[in-house]
Amino acid sequence: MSLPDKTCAMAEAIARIPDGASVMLGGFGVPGTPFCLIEALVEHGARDLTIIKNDANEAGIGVDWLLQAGQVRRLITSHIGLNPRAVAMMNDGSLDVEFNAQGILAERIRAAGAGVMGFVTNIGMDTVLAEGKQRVETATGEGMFEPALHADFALVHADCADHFGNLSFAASARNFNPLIATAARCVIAEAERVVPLGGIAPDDVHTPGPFVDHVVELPTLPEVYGVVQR
Amino acid sequence: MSLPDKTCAMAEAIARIPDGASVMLGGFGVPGTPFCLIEALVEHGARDLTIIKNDANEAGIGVDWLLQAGQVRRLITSHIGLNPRAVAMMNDGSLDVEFNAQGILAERIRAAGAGVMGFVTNIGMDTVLAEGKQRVETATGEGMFEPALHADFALVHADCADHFGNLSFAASARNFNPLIATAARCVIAEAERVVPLGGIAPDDVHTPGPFVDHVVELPTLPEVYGVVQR
Amino acid sequence: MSSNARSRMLARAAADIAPGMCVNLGIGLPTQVVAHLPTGAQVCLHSENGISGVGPVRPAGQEDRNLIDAGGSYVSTLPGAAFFDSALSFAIVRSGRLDLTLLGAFEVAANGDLANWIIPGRFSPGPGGAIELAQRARRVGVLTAHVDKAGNPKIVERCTLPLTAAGCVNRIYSDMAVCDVTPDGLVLRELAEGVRAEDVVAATGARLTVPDTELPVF
Amino acid sequence: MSSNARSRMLARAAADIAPGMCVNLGIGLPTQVVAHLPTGAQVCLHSENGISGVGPVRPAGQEDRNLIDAGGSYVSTLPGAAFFDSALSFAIVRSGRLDLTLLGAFEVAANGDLANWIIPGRFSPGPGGAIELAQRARRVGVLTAHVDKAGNPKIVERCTLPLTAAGCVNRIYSDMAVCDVTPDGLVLRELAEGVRAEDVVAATGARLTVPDTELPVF
Repeated sequence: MSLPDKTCAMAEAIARIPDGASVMLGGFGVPGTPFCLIEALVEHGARDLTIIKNDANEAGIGVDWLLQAGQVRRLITSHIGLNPRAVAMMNDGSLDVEFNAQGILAERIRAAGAGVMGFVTNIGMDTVLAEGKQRVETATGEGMFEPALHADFALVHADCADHFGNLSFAASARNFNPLIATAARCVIAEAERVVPLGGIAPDDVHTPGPFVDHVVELPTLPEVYGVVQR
Repeated sequence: MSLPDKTCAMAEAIARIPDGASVMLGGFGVPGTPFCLIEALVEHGARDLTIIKNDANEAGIGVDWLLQAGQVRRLITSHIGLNPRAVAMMNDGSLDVEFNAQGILAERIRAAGAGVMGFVTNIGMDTVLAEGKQRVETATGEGMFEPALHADFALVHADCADHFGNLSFAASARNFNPLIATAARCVIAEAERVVPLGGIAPDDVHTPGPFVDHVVELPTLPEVYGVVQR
Repeated sequence: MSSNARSRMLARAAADIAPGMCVNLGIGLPTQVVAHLPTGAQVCLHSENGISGVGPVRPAGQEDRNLIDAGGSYVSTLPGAAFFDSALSFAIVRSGRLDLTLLGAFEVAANGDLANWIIPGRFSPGPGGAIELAQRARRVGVLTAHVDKAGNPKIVERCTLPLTAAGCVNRIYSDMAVCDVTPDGLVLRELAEGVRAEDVVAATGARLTVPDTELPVF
Repeated sequence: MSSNARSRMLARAAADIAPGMCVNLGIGLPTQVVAHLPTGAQVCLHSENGISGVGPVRPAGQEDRNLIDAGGSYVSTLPGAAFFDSALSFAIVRSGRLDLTLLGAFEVAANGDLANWIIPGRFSPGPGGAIELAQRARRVGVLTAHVDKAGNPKIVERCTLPLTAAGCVNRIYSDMAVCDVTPDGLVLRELAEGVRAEDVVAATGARLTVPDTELPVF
């Protein structure tokens, strides 16, 4: 027995994404954002996308490329304060933005990956985000049903991947990446390093290979992955 | 700044467990079962306990010590087939056993650790386990509400711990340990090795220190932790 | 079941494990399918106690005390294996990342219902991972003797025992035959060597469609 | 707010961080509390993007491109730090493992209501982690200028802006005073140097109880 090889060319993997698809993106700010996969998605040109990501990056990078190219119809997120274009598009109605409390966004994505329908919580019950949510009465009080958040595709940035799709992440670049890697029908991971099978110790794997469909090795890392100069 | 030291003597940590407490135990079979903490709990003698553990171990080890000592009133579990005493006590009514599908048990414990009230799933909807469970109608179909499963204490077996309570687990000894470590009011971890702060690389921590209250270093490992000879 | 018949049944089930699959093999007969996979088979075995990339059982003396599969066997791991907690392990199961599971059965019904975890009053060790495997693997195969030790059919019109999951079974591998659960009921697909279609029909407690064509033999 | 008043407010908030605590410092003023902790303080700083054991911000040129806190600062980590995903990070928050969070405010009310994430029509960047921090940390402190730039009270009887969480605030640290939210309403606890109780009462948009005793000065 041996484990299957899932390495793949980037353009080939991204070409699977059709118009109208929902696409989850890893990253919290710069760390963990799959910039090269996003760039490939801009080149590929799929439109009418629903993007699911913690934030909208900053002006001129990442999600902003997709917004600028007019490929995004809807953004499910927790914070877009650092991207003026996203805020402006939300305000002028050209972008449909759904806000979630950050941990609720994480938990809804994880719920999809865990194969449950959703969860019940009272987080945000006192806020405008509670409007329209289904109430559930439980033995420990009233909560709101938060439905699992699935996607058609997840674009993941990993520090290291092996050929089977086991992934590990570096420092705070982990963030939403292991969660989205469980929650999409098709999971595409870009990795700064691709190592042979066994190159990641089994105890140190952050995302197990069974969740991952395609592994793409990154070329020399473009500058956008570097330290942000403010 | 530096991180607090949580190392503690075993008897002192276990002495906190009162009669009537609910106690989660790690382990799937032998690997990951906190045998020394369980032994200390037998010596301590707290009674009328609710034990939450994937399985009841085998005759003569682990959970069986607590059953034999008459300390357990209720067992919340997924499989007890390898412990004839547990089966006999269930059948004669001296032990109240609640069965959960294994992944639902894991998920209910995790839900407690995640600070949500519970989750909705259709797992087991066709089975006798569905009886009496609250139904929830969702946009993706009907499910059952599975309430978060909390405990007063969690007894965890780790391969390695640092003084702050960061934990790592070995191979399949991980199983329920990282989950129960999030779900109890007081988390006591025994570790085969206790290392100084920084002894576990931040990327390789399986259970972050903020979840853990007490760290206990194990003496030379008793034979019960070894390979089971059948 | 003769050891020869068992061996052919196991080999037949192994033949349905396609390259690239992620598979969970239930305790008992299903675990033995491993031995019948071709050398170098590209397959990822999952064990619900938290392993992907399970390898063969280790010989005595070479066990790792921390490394068992869900059946308690001291297994090895393949290069590229991963360990994870029980919540993530069942995330793999419930979110549909298992291409196939092979399970044992007390009873399996013509509508795909499976009963394999409780015999009321006699055997109730708890469900373990069976319910989620049966309900959520993309494909569920059952390995079972065609009749029980008393000669009674294990493949029935309706299960009498409490279910593990309803309508979950796709294919049944027995010592006599391969049968598929279809919208039109059970269909005989293949015959074990030396077994005739009418033998299978007689040993089956449910209506079994026998196609008009010649059936492959395994 | 003078830089001196800000500095004393930050130091006062820092003094409430007890040894052994696990603390989340919100973006803005709260993050600056770190500089006022005593050397060797035994405290675990949590950042909601997946870090426990956050250390001081790194100097330019020594940043790790993969290591920022939730506010985007390139931070260091203490020995014993851990990295984890966003779900586990908020598990720490929601399950009550944070002893304290310090947050900023647009408005904070006498009943402990906090508004700090949206000004309808003017500012709506999204809630980020604020709702869960405010709702679930065991203790919530607010750091805020006592009045806004136009001189209007930020501490009010009832919030006019949409809430982050209701009844969540325990203590308010301002450039003028420390006030506690109690079942009997707001109570003045301490005064900033050179500030009189009547100044605080006048600058507060809610009923403020002034104890009969001499108040500590910070």
